Amino acid sequence: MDPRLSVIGERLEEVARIIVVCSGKGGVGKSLIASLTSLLSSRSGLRVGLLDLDFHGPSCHIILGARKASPLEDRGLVPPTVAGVRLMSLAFLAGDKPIPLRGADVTNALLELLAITRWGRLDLLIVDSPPGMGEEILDVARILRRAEALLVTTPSPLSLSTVSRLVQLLKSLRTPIVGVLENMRREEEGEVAREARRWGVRYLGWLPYDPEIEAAIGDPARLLSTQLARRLGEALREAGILR
Amino acid sequence: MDPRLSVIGERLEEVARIIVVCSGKGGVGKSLIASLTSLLSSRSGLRVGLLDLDFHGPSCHIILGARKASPLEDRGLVPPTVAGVRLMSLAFLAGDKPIPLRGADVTNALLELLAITRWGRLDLLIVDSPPGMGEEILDVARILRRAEALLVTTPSPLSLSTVSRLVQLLKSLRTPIVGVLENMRREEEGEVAREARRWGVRYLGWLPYDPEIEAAIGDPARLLSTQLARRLGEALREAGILR
Amino acid sequence: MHEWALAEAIIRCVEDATGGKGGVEEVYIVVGELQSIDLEVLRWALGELSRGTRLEQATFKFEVERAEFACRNCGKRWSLSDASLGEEEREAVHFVPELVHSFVKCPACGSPDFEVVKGRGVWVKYIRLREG
Amino acid sequence: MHEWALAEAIIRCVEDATGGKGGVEEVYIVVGELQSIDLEVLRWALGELSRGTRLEQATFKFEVERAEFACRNCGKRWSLSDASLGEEEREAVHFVPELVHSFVKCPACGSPDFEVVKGRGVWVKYIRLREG
Ligand SMILES: Nc1ncnc2c1ncn2[C@@H]1O[C@H](COP(=O)(O)OP(=O)(O)O)[C@@H](O)[C@H]1O
Ligand SMILES: Nc1ncnc2c1ncn2[C@@H]1O[C@H](COP(=O)(O)OP(=O)(O)O)[C@@H](O)[C@H]1O
Ligand SMILES: [Mg+2]
Ligand SMILES: [Mg+2]
Ligand SMILES: [Mg+2]
Ligand SMILES: [Mg+2]
Ligand code: NI
Ligand code: NI
Ligand SMILES: [Zn+2]
Ligand SMILES: [Zn+2]
Repeated sequence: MDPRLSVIGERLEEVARIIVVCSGKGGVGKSLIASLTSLLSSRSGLRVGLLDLDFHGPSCHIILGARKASPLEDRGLVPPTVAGVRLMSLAFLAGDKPIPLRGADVTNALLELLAITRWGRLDLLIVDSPPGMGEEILDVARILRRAEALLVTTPSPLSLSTVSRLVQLLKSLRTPIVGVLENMRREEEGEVAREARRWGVRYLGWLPYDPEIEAAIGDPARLLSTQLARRLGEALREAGILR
Repeated sequence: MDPRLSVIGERLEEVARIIVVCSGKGGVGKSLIASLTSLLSSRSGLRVGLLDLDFHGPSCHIILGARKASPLEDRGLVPPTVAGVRLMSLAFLAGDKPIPLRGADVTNALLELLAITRWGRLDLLIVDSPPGMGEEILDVARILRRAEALLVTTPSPLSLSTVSRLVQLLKSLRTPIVGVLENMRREEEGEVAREARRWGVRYLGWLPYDPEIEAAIGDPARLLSTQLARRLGEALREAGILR
Repeated sequence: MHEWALAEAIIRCVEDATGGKGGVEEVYIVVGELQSIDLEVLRWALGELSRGTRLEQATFKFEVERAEFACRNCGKRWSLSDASLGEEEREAVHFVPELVHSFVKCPACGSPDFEVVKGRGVWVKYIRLREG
Repeated sequence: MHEWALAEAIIRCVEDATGGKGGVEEVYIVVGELQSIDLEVLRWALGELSRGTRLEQATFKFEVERAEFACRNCGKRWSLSDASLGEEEREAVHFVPELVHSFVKCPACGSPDFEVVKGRGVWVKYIRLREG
């Protein structure tokens, strides 16, 4: 018997809400939005955790400027607090080395992390997910049954095509979808709102392409002061994720 | 015994060169560059194939405007020819449905495709890869031992961090690296050339962010007439991929 | 009929596995139900492709393994007869059995996250060489 | 010592598996070498956490399973003693055994694409209930 499965529920007992930022598509801003959402939540007084499940390309520790942080071993692993956010990432353990895991290894690493991480009391746990519809998505749906999906897309048909597949998948997995955020919009108009209606998913609004973001990466205070953060905050309040 | 492994070499016997477009990071332009490289190769007189291994988010059929194409069953599967490119994609078989494969399924689907696809004589087979460092990368290195990697990154530290992991991985897998392309550069200067030197990887130059690309997706002739295609052609000639 | 391509794979596989060790008497092939292989076509292709090889005199025996699925979400087990595939879907799964995850869902909970426990594709179970 | 967290998992697992069925006599635990668990710490934590539960009187037996690797690239098999991990690396693998793929490479071909055939992590092999 695998003892890890029995303890995961207990580890998340005091976590009020779990939101998985996902898309299926890569490079649409999942990690940036997951990280910014955590920062905004913390600033608005919520106790917030951020779990980076992009094992092959962990980014949240870079965005939050926490390359040097590391978890504390105390009756499990206690995530370091970075700018008010309790952050857990395999990057803390693997450093800059590649983490070449096959699917079955991804499942194992996920189970292990969930079994040993002590989040404590959280109002919100944000989960950043990798692109694709493999183990990370299927296992999160299977193991974290309470998790809700926050979708991210760009206006590109390449992104919409993949997000549309993910919406169908999440429906068959019975994972509730909070809504879809349109990111990096540059044009006046886009198809995303219309597509969202077609999918039966709530359109949460759009975020501009913000040329100041890259320079703010690694600096939480500066990230919070960008136009993007302001716009995201509005959308998250509208979506009922922030108050 | 798995009969598929025995026939894959034969299926690729008349393929002169195999190039895998990869990054580890999503959304950096792998699919666009893989598709444009195929188009440019075909226009310059090469017999070229394009294999879309992003099973969860297939894009090449959309970029090439081949949503309606399908392979022909003739002693195997013969890829449809789209704008001079022999294209194989699971999207031809799954349509717009999600393709939620776990890692072991990805390996199986890859083996099956390689065992039954009849590419015929090709000067160049371009393989478009998904983000991540899971089955698709590990199996391509294991099964297509001749494959060479063409890396794509954006100037963002989020992309560089992941590509740097992939470079280490490819070295340990002994997959030769043709070089790295910097895509979607907007600023005057970037770190990519310097990073490439640190990795010991050839810097193949940079491609601009081209605001006309999105509107050209699905239209090969228009794609070929973009500034991006012109710039990519130069870089590929410089890299010895095109003459 | 891409059965031809599968037959080529089987022939190469038997040749690889038996090295230069003389004639092949029997090849036992397990065929997963999921791939809905046309056994007559496969037999014919194996015959054609065997000509002039060490498999020329070989008998090809087939065993069709029933497909069986197990849901990772709820534990339910079921078989292919419970699933109904349209013609195009069956054709897609015929080429790449993993595409069953695009078309079939757990009859109990609706999840596409199930394991194909048995009956996936083509497998060479054993090869018997000619005596002497 | 995150052994405490693993002990909690073992206790919950035994409780889940045995339902309300009375006292537990013995719990047999397989511990993968890869995770380099401190058995004394684990035993102590199991003792502490058993107090007042149906495991209070249980004996905990441990079996350490040697780690064994098989390269997917070249087929080579090897064991952990052939690999040398630095202290930080060992600590990382202690928490998440899969991270062995970041630090260990096949001694024959250098590939990190190998299978952990045995000796990965913690496993409850069997539970014996008290008679009566
Ligand atoms: N609204 C935005 N404006 C400008 N750049 C953005 C925006 N959203 C994301 N980016 C940038 O786009 C790239 C991809 O974002 P990332 O969060 O890594 O995506 P994902 O996690 O979906 O792969 C990063 O370089 C990020 O800094
Ligand atoms: N040089 C470029 N200029 C403008 N848009 C680009 C450029 N390269 C890629 N894109 C766009 O960026 C997005 C990601 O590209 P894509 O090829 O799908 O990346 P990947 O395959 O790496 O995930 C797509 O919407 C694509 O059209
Ligand atoms: Mg990300
Ligand atoms: Mg792509
Ligand atoms: Mg047919
Ligand atoms: Mg320790
Ligand atoms: Ni056929
Ligand atoms: Ni410990
Ligand atoms: Zn089910
Ligand atoms: Zn090896």
